[in-house]
Amino acid sequence: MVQMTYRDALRQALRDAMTEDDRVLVIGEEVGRYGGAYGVTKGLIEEFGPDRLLDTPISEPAIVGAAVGAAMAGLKPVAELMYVDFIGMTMDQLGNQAAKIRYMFGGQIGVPMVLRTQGGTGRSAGAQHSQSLEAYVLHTPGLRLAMPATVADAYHLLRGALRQPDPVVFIEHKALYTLKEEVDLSSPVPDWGKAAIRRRGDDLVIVTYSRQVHNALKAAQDLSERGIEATVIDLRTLNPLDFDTVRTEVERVGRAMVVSEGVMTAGVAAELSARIHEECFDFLHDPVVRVAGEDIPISVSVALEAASVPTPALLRETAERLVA
Amino acid sequence: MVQMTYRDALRQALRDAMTEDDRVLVIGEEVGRYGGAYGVTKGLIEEFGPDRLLDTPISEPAIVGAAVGAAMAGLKPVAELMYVDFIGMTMDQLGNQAAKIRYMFGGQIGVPMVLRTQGGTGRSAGAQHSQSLEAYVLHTPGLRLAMPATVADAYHLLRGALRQPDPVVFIEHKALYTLKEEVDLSSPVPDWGKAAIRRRGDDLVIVTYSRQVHNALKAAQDLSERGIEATVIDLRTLNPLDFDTVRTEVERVGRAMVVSEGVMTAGVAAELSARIHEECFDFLHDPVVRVAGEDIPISVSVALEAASVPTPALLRETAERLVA
Amino acid sequence: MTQTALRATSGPAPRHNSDLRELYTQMRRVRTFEERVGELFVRGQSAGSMLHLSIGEESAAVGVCATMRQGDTFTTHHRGHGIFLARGADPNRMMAEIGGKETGYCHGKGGSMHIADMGLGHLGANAIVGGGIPAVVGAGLASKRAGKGDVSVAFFGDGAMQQGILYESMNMAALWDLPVLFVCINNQYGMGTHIDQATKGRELHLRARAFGLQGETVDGLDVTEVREAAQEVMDGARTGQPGFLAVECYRFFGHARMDKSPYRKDEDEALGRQKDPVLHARAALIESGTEAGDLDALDRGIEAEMDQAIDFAVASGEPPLASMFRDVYGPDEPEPEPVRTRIDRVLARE
Amino acid sequence: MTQTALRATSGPAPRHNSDLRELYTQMRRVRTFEERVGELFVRGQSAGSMLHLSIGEESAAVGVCATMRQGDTFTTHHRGHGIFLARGADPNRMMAEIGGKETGYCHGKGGSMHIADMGLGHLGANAIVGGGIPAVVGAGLASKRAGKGDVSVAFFGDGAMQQGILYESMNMAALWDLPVLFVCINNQYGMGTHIDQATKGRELHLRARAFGLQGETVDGLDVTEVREAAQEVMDGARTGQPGFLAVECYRFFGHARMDKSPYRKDEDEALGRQKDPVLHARAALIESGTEAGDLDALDRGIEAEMDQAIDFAVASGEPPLASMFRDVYGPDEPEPEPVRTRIDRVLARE
Ligand SMILES: Cc1ncc(C[n+]2csc(CCOP(=O)(O)OP(=O)(O)O)c2C)c(N)n1
Ligand SMILES: Cc1ncc(C[n+]2csc(CCOP(=O)(O)OP(=O)(O)O)c2C)c(N)n1
Ligand SMILES: [Mg+2]
Ligand SMILES: [Mg+2]
Repeated sequence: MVQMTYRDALRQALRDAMTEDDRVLVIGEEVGRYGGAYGVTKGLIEEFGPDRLLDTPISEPAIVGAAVGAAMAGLKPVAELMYVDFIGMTMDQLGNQAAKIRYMFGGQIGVPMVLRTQGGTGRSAGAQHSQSLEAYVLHTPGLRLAMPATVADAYHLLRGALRQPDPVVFIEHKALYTLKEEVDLSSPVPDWGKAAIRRRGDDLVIVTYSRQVHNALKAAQDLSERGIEATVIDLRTLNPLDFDTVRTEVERVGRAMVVSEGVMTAGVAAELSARIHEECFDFLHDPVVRVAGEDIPISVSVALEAASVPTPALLRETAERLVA
Repeated sequence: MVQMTYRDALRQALRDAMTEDDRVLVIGEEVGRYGGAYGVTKGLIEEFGPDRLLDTPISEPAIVGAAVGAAMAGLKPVAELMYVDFIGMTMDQLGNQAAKIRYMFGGQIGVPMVLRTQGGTGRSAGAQHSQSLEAYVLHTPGLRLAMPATVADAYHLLRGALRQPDPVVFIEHKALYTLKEEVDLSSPVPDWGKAAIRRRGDDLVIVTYSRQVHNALKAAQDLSERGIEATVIDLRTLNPLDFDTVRTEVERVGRAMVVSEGVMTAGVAAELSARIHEECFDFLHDPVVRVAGEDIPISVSVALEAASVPTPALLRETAERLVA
Repeated sequence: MTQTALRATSGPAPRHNSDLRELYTQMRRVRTFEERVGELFVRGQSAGSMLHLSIGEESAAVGVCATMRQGDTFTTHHRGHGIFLARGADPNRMMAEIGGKETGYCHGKGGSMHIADMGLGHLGANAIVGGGIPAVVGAGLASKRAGKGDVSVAFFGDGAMQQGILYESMNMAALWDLPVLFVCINNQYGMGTHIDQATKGRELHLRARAFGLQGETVDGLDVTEVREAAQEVMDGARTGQPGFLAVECYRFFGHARMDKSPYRKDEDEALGRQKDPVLHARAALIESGTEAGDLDALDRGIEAEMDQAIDFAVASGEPPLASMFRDVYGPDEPEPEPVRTRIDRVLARE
Repeated sequence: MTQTALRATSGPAPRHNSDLRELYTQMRRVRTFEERVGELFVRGQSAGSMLHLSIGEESAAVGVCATMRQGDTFTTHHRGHGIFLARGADPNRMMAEIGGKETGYCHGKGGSMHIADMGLGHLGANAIVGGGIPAVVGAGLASKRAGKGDVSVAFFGDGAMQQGILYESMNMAALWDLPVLFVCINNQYGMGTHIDQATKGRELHLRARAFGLQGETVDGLDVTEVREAAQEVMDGARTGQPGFLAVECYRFFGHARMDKSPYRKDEDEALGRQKDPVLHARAALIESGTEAGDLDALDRGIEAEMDQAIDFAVASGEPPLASMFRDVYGPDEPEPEPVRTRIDRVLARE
């Protein structure tokens, strides 16, 4: 068991993957000498050299496109997009190329690349540096999507992503980099594609992922003090989506709340809500409640930013009312 | 009353808007001399000249970006994206610029532009020319979204889009251009932002938009012959979304099916399904069924393409089973 | 015959007759393939409303591919039949793919605009203008690491000179000294737009040079000249000096099948078509002693080859419906659940 | 004082002393503003972890803005305080915006990276590298139509030279003969990456020329030289010949507040900081007869102005929570429904 931060676990995953397989290379803006805008790749260039950590020009579309070509040519690129907010520049290379190449070409070849990026609020970085855009990815067949909430998952999901035959968008949360937890990196965590039940209770199920797992756990703690026991499911990967775990828990408990930091309309929470209603309808005492980001851009103002996404308090209140 | 095609109605809307307001200009690939890849702007360059119909280089990001700047500078640009499949190249200019400028700048200025494009299957144009990507737009606060199904709406929604203070993504359907209907372009249609009830029945509500309205109406016809009467709601605009009409009908009838040509996961159908379940839960006899595009890319093969999206037959069968 | 391109090495281009004959043969194969492909439509066998013929551009495909060798990789734009053929593709499987048939290169999923063959280093045609360009940067990275001197070539049209991703890619290739070649087949048009209506700086190679690449432009009339110019930039690329080559030619027909090019004058079109690399090579062969009858026989052989390809495509079946869910993800991954299955689960309540 | 830039006309730049003094004043205002802005952090009043100082680049902002006139529009990159100030911005409202306060230019929603003022033609700063560039093409279209000779200027860093959208935009501007100017403030770095590690073709203006623009590079040490070079391309732009100007300078401090530039050597940094346009102008003023004490007084006046701006920002309040839903859409449109309202509706069952 070691104490480790989310950031360090990500770095360790890269380090271990690069050590085991010399086809793995990291490519992105400031990933080398600078060590990554959030410090994830710090020191790796000293260990692995500039041929394995490629500092790129500021050319997001071509970074993703180059990773696609590198993957097709037999390398295992980990491309980095400094902020998920920049994904809009790359959606053609991601959605029309990376996601469709295996299919369009009749299964001849895949694109085993990882696109590491980070999103979310928490640093009052403004409208173009604080978004949660995972829904674009989830809506694009062919792209896998992983969003770690814990330190162990930062490590294991990134290792898992690097074992996939298909492109994985791997979205970290900027507010989690300094999260420190006791972990045993060699000990088993749920497999790639399996959700984790972070807490079990009989009154309602909270389904979420990434930073909102922590908000949900905080809310669950408060709820518990008020006599309400929540199950908290951390989806870990959104594609593949482990709906079996969700179904089992919701059918057992009969009430669910889905939580996402992304804007509510047509977001991940909508998919989860639709799916739970569809498949667990007869078990539901109440409609599934969505708690998600407001349908607005994020402000730079600290106060407005904080109010734009679900807070533990909002989760607690909502859960309380739902169960009442 | 005139017989008119969807294509001609769109052209008429542009013509009328350009005649009324000389700030309106059309900007895009092949919109001038060529008359548009699908012929929508044919002849307009002769009427309005090359300063009002700007043939651009093949530079989608800059086309959208230029439209943003033109709108801020007081023009009313109608930018054209030849296929909605190319929206991935422009999502930064659309989502980070057009959608957020009013907000980020504290309401100083808006971006009254229209991005006309077309999507959907029907011409075996392959994986990169057949998509329905409206969910990306719907998930982006600040962007309005209109998707006409009828000839009258092709006209009126485009006129309406040009009256908006905010950026509107206007998605036509490639399989509808030759649709011919009797219309009176001067007669009132539902206002911008209001859904239309295209058919009324007491057994279930089908909520849809764009080409699937026609599939739904075909299915409803067949259902009627089997004694099942469906209400068909054509949303017309997805943002704003007229949920009041949906709610009223679903609460009246108690059963709903939502239909979208876009891929199912995290798509428009998910949003509609979540919302109906949430807000009409106590009125529902059964869960809302989503019928949507398969979670796969579109093949060029005629047979596979057709099977990748909802057909009238699938709608009918599903409705029958739902009501049974 | 299709192996010639693969065997071509990077030595200087000999200008003797048998060499030109081979280039002519390859160009004629492309020309005939393209002339025949329309028949798929006539016979109601073509999937895809979008079919882009490279007639008039054969020297670009054949001249550049003649400098490529096994191990090299490439991507093409939507008008890529000729390039793929010149690189050694099987016309049968190409024709079948264009017809959306199971026996095609991509089992009927890709079609004309999304054809690929990893065996021949074809990393894929693309229906996104400029979409295939950055992949050669990644493939070039892989080649550079492997150190075998393999080059990755991006083929694209003049239209892609207007896409920003080209410049990002050229910048990366130059920065990293990658074995990469950018080939712009400048057929003067992007759909109905003449290049003069789309770009002001007409010396396209100067753009590449400004990014630090070796940049050249060559007239596409004479295939041997194209090959020579290609050889020069290819030699540079093999040694880590990325290059750019613009081949000036003319798009003989409309943009796609339905386009009758009303936007250009008949006279201009006639003039443009005078720049015919196939006829030019033929004339040169005859001038240097080849019998016309000999070439006629060669041409007829090629016609037979392409007719057979049509027959092959027509005789092939549609892909099975179940294949629809295949190859979205890797072979050991579960297939996406069909919508019907999901509906079944929703409706299967008791 | 802030009106000077607006009054500047497009005549030749007189090199006499009072003129230089004005340029110095503007540069000093920028310098002092940037030196002061950090205090907002110290006082816990700055919203935004991202604050990019333009110290060392004052000649670019002031030299170019001196050639702009009322009616001109512009966009900037994330390092745009200096440009906006040089164009006439009110330091109070700027400082308040950087602090995320209600009294700021954007009511605290935008912050340092998203500041704008339509009154001064500022179409917006941008946190997306290259994101604000194409807007000047559209604004240029509008200007060209209006026919008043107004120019739209895109300011950006050397990093944006790596973004494809710049080349798309330059191509359009050239093609359409737009009154547009592209100004690259080359401070040698994009975050921790030196330009030599990001680009091979270092003569950036050659790229612009290859697209058909008038392209120049000028050293940023001497603000009058910058202004002269800017005047030349600006004159071209006013008459429909789009231009490009690279201003060579040095980023004195880290990329953003927390960056201590460990990726560059202290010696190099010291060397780079010798290229100080403010000190250079000051020395020139003194050399040509201005008393140092006179300039000291001027500087102190500016310090007072900026201190007051800090006080203004600190004294200003946060935007009210309800403003969160404002201005997502036009003023007559309904505001987006808060998540809480939606939850209320879901839970309000009986
Ligand atoms: C990103 C994108 N924009 C637009 C199109 C529509 N389109 C298809 S081909 C074409 C013209 C391309 O011209 P060029 O690159 O010169 O190739 P050519 O057709 O002349 O071979 C256009 C605009 C597209 N497929 N992709
Ligand atoms: C599209 C995009 N990519 C990356 C970033 C992260 N980023 C912010 S500033 C910057 C460096 C920009 O360098 P330059 O354009 O030279 O401007 P400077 O900071 O030197 O003024 C980077 C990479 C961003 N904001 N936007
Ligand atoms: Mg062309
Ligand atoms: Mg810089």
